[in-house]
Amino acid sequence: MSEPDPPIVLHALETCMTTPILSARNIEKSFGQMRAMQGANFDIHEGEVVALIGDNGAGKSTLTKILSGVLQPDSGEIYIDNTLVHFDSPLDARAHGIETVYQDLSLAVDLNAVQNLYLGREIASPGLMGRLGFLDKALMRRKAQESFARLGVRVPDMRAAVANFSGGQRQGIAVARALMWAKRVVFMDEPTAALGVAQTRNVLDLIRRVRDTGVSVVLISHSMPDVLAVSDRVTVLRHGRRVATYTTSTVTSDELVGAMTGALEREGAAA
Amino acid sequence: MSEPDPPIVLHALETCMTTPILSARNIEKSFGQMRAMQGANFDIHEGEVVALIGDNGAGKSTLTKILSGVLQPDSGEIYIDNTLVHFDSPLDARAHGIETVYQDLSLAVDLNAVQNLYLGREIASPGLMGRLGFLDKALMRRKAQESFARLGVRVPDMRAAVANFSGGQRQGIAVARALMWAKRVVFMDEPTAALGVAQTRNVLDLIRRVRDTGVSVVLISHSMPDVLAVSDRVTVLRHGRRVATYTTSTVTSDELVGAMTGALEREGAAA
Amino acid sequence: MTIDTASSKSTTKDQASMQHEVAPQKSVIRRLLDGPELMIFGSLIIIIAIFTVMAPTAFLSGINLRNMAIEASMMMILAVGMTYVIITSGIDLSVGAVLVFSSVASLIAMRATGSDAPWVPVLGLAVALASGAFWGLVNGLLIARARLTPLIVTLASMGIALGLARLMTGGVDLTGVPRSIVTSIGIGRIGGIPVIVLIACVFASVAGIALHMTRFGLYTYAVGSNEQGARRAGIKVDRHLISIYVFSGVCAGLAGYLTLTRFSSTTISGHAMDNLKAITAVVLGGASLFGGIGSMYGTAAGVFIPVVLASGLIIVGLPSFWQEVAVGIVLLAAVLLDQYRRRTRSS
Amino acid sequence: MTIDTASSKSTTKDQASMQHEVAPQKSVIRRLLDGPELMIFGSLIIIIAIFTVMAPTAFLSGINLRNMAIEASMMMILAVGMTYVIITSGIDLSVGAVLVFSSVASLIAMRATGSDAPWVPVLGLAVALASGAFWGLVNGLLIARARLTPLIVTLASMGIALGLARLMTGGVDLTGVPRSIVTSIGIGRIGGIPVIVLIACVFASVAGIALHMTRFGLYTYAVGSNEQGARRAGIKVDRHLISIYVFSGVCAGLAGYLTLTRFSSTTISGHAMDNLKAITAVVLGGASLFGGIGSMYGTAAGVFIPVVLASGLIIVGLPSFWQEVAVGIVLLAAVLLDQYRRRTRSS
Amino acid sequence: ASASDDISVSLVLGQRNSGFHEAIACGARAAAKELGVKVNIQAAPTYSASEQIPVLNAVMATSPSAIVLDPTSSTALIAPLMEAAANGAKIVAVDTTLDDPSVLSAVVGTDNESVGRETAKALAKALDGKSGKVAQINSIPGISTVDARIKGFEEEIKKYPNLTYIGNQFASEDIPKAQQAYVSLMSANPDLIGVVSQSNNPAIGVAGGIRSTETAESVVAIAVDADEAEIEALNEGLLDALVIQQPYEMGYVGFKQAVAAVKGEPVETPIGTGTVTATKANIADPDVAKYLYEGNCI
Ligand SMILES: Nc1ncnc2c1ncn2[C@@H]1O[C@H](COP(=O)(O)OP(=O)(O)OP(=O)(O)O)[C@@H](O)[C@H]1O
Ligand SMILES: Nc1ncnc2c1ncn2[C@@H]1O[C@H](COP(=O)(O)OP(=O)(O)OP(=O)(O)O)[C@@H](O)[C@H]1O
Ligand SMILES: [Mg+2]
Ligand SMILES: [Mg+2]
Repeated sequence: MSEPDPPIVLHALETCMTTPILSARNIEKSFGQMRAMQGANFDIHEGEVVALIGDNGAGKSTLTKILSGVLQPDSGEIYIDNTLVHFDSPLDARAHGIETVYQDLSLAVDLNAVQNLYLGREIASPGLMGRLGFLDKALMRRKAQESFARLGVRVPDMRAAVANFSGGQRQGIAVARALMWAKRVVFMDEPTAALGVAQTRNVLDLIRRVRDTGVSVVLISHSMPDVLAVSDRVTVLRHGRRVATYTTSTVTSDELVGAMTGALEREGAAA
Repeated sequence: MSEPDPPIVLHALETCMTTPILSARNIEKSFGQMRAMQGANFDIHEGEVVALIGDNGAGKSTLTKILSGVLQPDSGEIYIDNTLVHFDSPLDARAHGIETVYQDLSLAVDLNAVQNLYLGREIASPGLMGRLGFLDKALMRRKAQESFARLGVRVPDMRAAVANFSGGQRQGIAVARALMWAKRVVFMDEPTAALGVAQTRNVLDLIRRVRDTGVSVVLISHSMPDVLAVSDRVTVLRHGRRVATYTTSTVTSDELVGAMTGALEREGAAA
Repeated sequence: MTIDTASSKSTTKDQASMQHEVAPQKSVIRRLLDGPELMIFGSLIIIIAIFTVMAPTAFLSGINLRNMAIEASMMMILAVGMTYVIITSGIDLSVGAVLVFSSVASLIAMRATGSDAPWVPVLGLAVALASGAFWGLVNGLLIARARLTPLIVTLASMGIALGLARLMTGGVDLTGVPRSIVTSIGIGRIGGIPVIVLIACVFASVAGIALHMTRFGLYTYAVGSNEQGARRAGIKVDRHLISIYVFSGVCAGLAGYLTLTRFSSTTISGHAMDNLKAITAVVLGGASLFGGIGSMYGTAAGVFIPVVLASGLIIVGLPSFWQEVAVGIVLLAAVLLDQYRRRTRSS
Repeated sequence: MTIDTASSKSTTKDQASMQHEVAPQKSVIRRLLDGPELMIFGSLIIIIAIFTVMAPTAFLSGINLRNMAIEASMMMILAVGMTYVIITSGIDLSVGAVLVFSSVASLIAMRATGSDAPWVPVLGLAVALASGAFWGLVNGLLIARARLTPLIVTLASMGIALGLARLMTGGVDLTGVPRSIVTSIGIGRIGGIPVIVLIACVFASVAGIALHMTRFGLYTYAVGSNEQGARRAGIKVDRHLISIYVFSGVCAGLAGYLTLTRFSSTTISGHAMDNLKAITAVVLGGASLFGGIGSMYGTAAGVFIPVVLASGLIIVGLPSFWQEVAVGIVLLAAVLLDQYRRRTRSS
Repeated sequence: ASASDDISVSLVLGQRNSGFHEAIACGARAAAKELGVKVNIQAAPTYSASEQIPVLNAVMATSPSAIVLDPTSSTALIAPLMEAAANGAKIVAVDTTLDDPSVLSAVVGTDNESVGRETAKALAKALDGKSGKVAQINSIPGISTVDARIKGFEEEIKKYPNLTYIGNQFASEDIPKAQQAYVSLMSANPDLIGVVSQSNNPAIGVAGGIRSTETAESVVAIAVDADEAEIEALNEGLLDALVIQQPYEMGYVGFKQAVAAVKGEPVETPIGTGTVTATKANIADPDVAKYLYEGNCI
């Protein structure tokens, strides 16, 4: 099924003439009989923060995984800079500068915070040792400490496995990891769900700073205030389809909620 | 260390003369060298909603686990109706009518939604079969369906293992389970962190309805709007200690944030 | 209060959308076809078909069918307990040794009576089951209460039980099994069906029903799926684990008693591989060593495959050494097929 | 961009409180003492002390120390590979069979040359290692690419490898191992230390350093800790798993070659329990079968305990069957002690 | 020459749980008692060189005056035994010998190929000229003594043109597996008239198979050794003949030779102990009964 988006009230058209750096067209994905993606579209332009919102089970995480190379869609296309691409693995997405904070965090809980931060991108020791696969643990620890401090992530013990960290502490590490490495697009699947007030504020600040360096951010969140505070545009998913896209400056929380719950569909735009 | 709470500005004294149904005194708990609870106190009265807030790692989940019988404190006392009690296991706490939504949800992911809802409290078949341990699956499924509907929890497939459910779907099941069985106190450790807007609203509604039937609710949340919307009082934890308690009607979001982050301590009450 | 009694107003909208998302309920048959056990049954049927075509008279002869059924029955009894253990994410390496210990203890007890009264075999059975239960209790206590790794605990109890069995026999197999049980159970038949097979069928059916339809079975899955979660839900996890290891021990005790009746002597050195065989059957049947997943009918299929292969390969005349090679290849083919089916179905 | 280059203003407050919560950094010694391996070392030392007191001259005789070291070395070589495998949450039941296969293949190759030129032993070693690598590759491909359960895959390859080894030998042990390697390796010593022990030490040290200090080792823990997470972090999980099973196979191949030099013949009947012994050593050493946890020095201690026990119990003259009982009891005592220490430490 | 009470002799057996090895131990104990010599008996868990050598090594560390052992391999034990000899111990091999016997003070044993030939003869005798198929069911490949017996059987059976040998099935030490192998062979070859097992465990499995298929009348089964369970099967009519070695003699004589070697007295070697073929008819004869294996000596 690759019919176009349903004719829903669009409070804003696409931010116009610039080509999106990442866009998805007619993505379909089923798990057994569950049709999680039913022809979803998605676009993000350079240096913008797009909030991706929707009800539980709307398909936000599934779309994120597809655009991060974790899942392969049943059908549909993904374009980067208008070029058709195929992501067979997360490595492919990463090669295009895409980083992701997964909703399940995807940390290796038996490793410590530093090892998680650098997982897959360790700093080798200088010289021969490095070529033999030895790692510069001291350097990585120092840099990690800097990064955590900058992000306001509190790590109770740099050498302890993250298995016993609190929910927020783990999430902080996952967020730090994605932001540290992102080149073009960061997907953040509910990055602040377990974070405290100060930490959440930090992450929102950071999202803005990242955006200002030209990296695009896709923020998935159930917190309308956060969405309104930080995003440039909002895309709403429902039953695996994009049902609306808004420019943040012209939309209200109630309108967003209406679009998510389908009140719009049933009752018109008078939510 | 069982010194009394530090002399912090208390915007409200205890709700006064009624005795708390559950109270904790001078709770200490260390994990190795990490002192997660450093003499925490906590009180909740009948039919009130107390929000328990604090920064990441402040000890909210640890306190919850101690008051649910999951963890045993190193020292300190727990009173129910002014009687000293000891919780050696979650069963002990449950025998006192205490239910909990854990931050990690504590679902058996290989079981389905109905089985999780009734886990530990299955409905036996009538008659001899029941005494042999057979279960009335049909009845449980019917009742579960009713409960989920009432709570607005969407379960994509009642017979599927919850392993592949979305984050919010799982959380909905965990919340439904605790609310369904609570008799006196429900602890809810970030119950809406993964929930959508509508589901969150539902849970907040439900907390109020539960409160109205005389059950007390302890709500742990990082969302100040939610806390302010639903709670009667707010208790703030910091570094494993209670640092303040407020009556919700007289406090602002900024004051709460100040108390959590310690701005109060350093800068006085002028947050 | 329970929310069952709370009235609801504000959620009608969500109910509507809930209906929208509920997948069509599947039929029981559809679910069985979807189950991970199916393909193992499929492999079993393919294997049987091949041997039937290659050597119809010999393979399907009454003698051979009966014997395969007996062989599978003996292994099934061990695998029944192992299924429970593996679903809790445990493992029980001691089953073979406990089998030997139970049969030795049982035979010594029967011989000690010096009588062949009809109650002697009953005593023997009681001793065998009690011995099995004892070792299961030891395992269970060390695993559930002392929180030791099942692998090490059951490895240790395996060594201890086997050593003690050998001490009790003085190192050579004992004889003197009452004739009555050899004829009535060991080689007995009812309506042409070996008694041992009937016993195993009843035993496995009861254990299967308990696993899939009762609270006990449900808790077994819950413990294997999320032990901490089960504990928090008020399940007495320790007690449950202990009873499961006791049950596994009892299974081994029963198998030990039946072994006595089959061979009319103890068979001390013949069971070193029983643990691995039982584990293989359970895993072939779709269970995961990480717990939470598995089924009794899967195990039944898993038990038959090696037995049918062993017999069929001899019948078609494959030389001895090639048989081992063939068994390995067929095992791989069976799980590959199973894996292929699961992938095409779910993504 | 990376946040390393982003400037920071608004977070000084949090930095302050972060300092507050950082636990004092522990010294290397403290961490070693805290490690789960310690108590197993402690148990080992206690066992050694007891035997030393009971039979000082015999137990500490050069002959006995040397032989225990050789015995442990042979097992260590298998356990080195098994440590990697278990940390990835896998299991390798095929090591004993691959050992036999490799030694048979190696010996047949050496005999086929009909020469005793100095390159013949080198050829033999190459054949042994290549055979091991081949079986490891088979295991690894089926586990990583076809996503089959390690237990079933390695059980199947165990049967196939053993069957083929027996086919190649015709079922009887082959002799004709070049004298030169028997004297230089099998019974050779350098500075009083058996050559086999030196080889095992170097081998285990290199593998231990690789596990604990290199990227390869780190990825091994990551894969075992959260396979999906490792994949998402860009680790080539499949390739990594394959190389680990290949490595385990190479370990078995090396052990097979050394076995030839020790016994100057193949030993096709003798390695049925090697898989369980290696797994036991690794788990005794603190590894978890659920992956993500384990260490090479833990494994080393785990290897020595059964070897020291077996030798010590014979030396103090315990009758054979009591030895089995005693080994079981000591194993339990060792893990109980370890468990006790961990509990008192962490809660 | 030294006094008897300074002498300690260690017996290192190839396997636990076998009547054969128990009987060797009993013979050695009897000799030790007679001579007033200390004896230490140890056995490997299973019959293989890689299991026996660690046991031998540990025994060596106790510096016994002599070691009596049944070598599980004719090559693998040479090196450790040379080390033991260099350590001053006299070595006596029982049951079988080594490829290089120079390290041995004495050898007391059976020729295992001839044991195999005896099983073939016993089979032919019991079949009494009938023609049909015969097979072997044995434990595992790589056990040197059994391998020799299999070879002896296969050579001898060729002399009987009425018997068609259809090969050997290895069923491991697993008794049920041997039973299953028997039944499968039966099903595939209805004209199977004879089965031979060269050691005790497969023999017990075969007996179980004969019992459950009720083929005692139509099939002749021959086995080696005289464990209690085998004797019972013989009495039950499931097995038709047992080829019995003389392990008790091996242990007794071997031990005495070892003590003699230590004392510097003359040593007789090699000493062959023969075999006896027991049937249901003659098993009660004292001449045969005295060779039945006893246990509880390890
Ligand atoms: N691996 C899977 N197997 C089966 N069903 C799945 C799987 N992953 C997701 N689903 C289903 O697909 C639908 C969409 O899930 P998804 O996780 O994308 O939702 P979401 O929008 O992220 O929700 P939430 O806000 O709760 O995180 C859900 O109904 C979920 O149950
Ligand atoms: N089992 C454990 N072992 C070691 N440390 C632990 C354990 N559980 C909690 N901690 C530590 O105790 C402190 C308090 O943790 P807790 O989970 O109670 O925090 P929290 O207030 O719930 O935080 P969050 O908002 O992030 O959930 C944290 O620093 C955490 O790392
Ligand atoms: Mg999601
Ligand atoms: Mg928490």
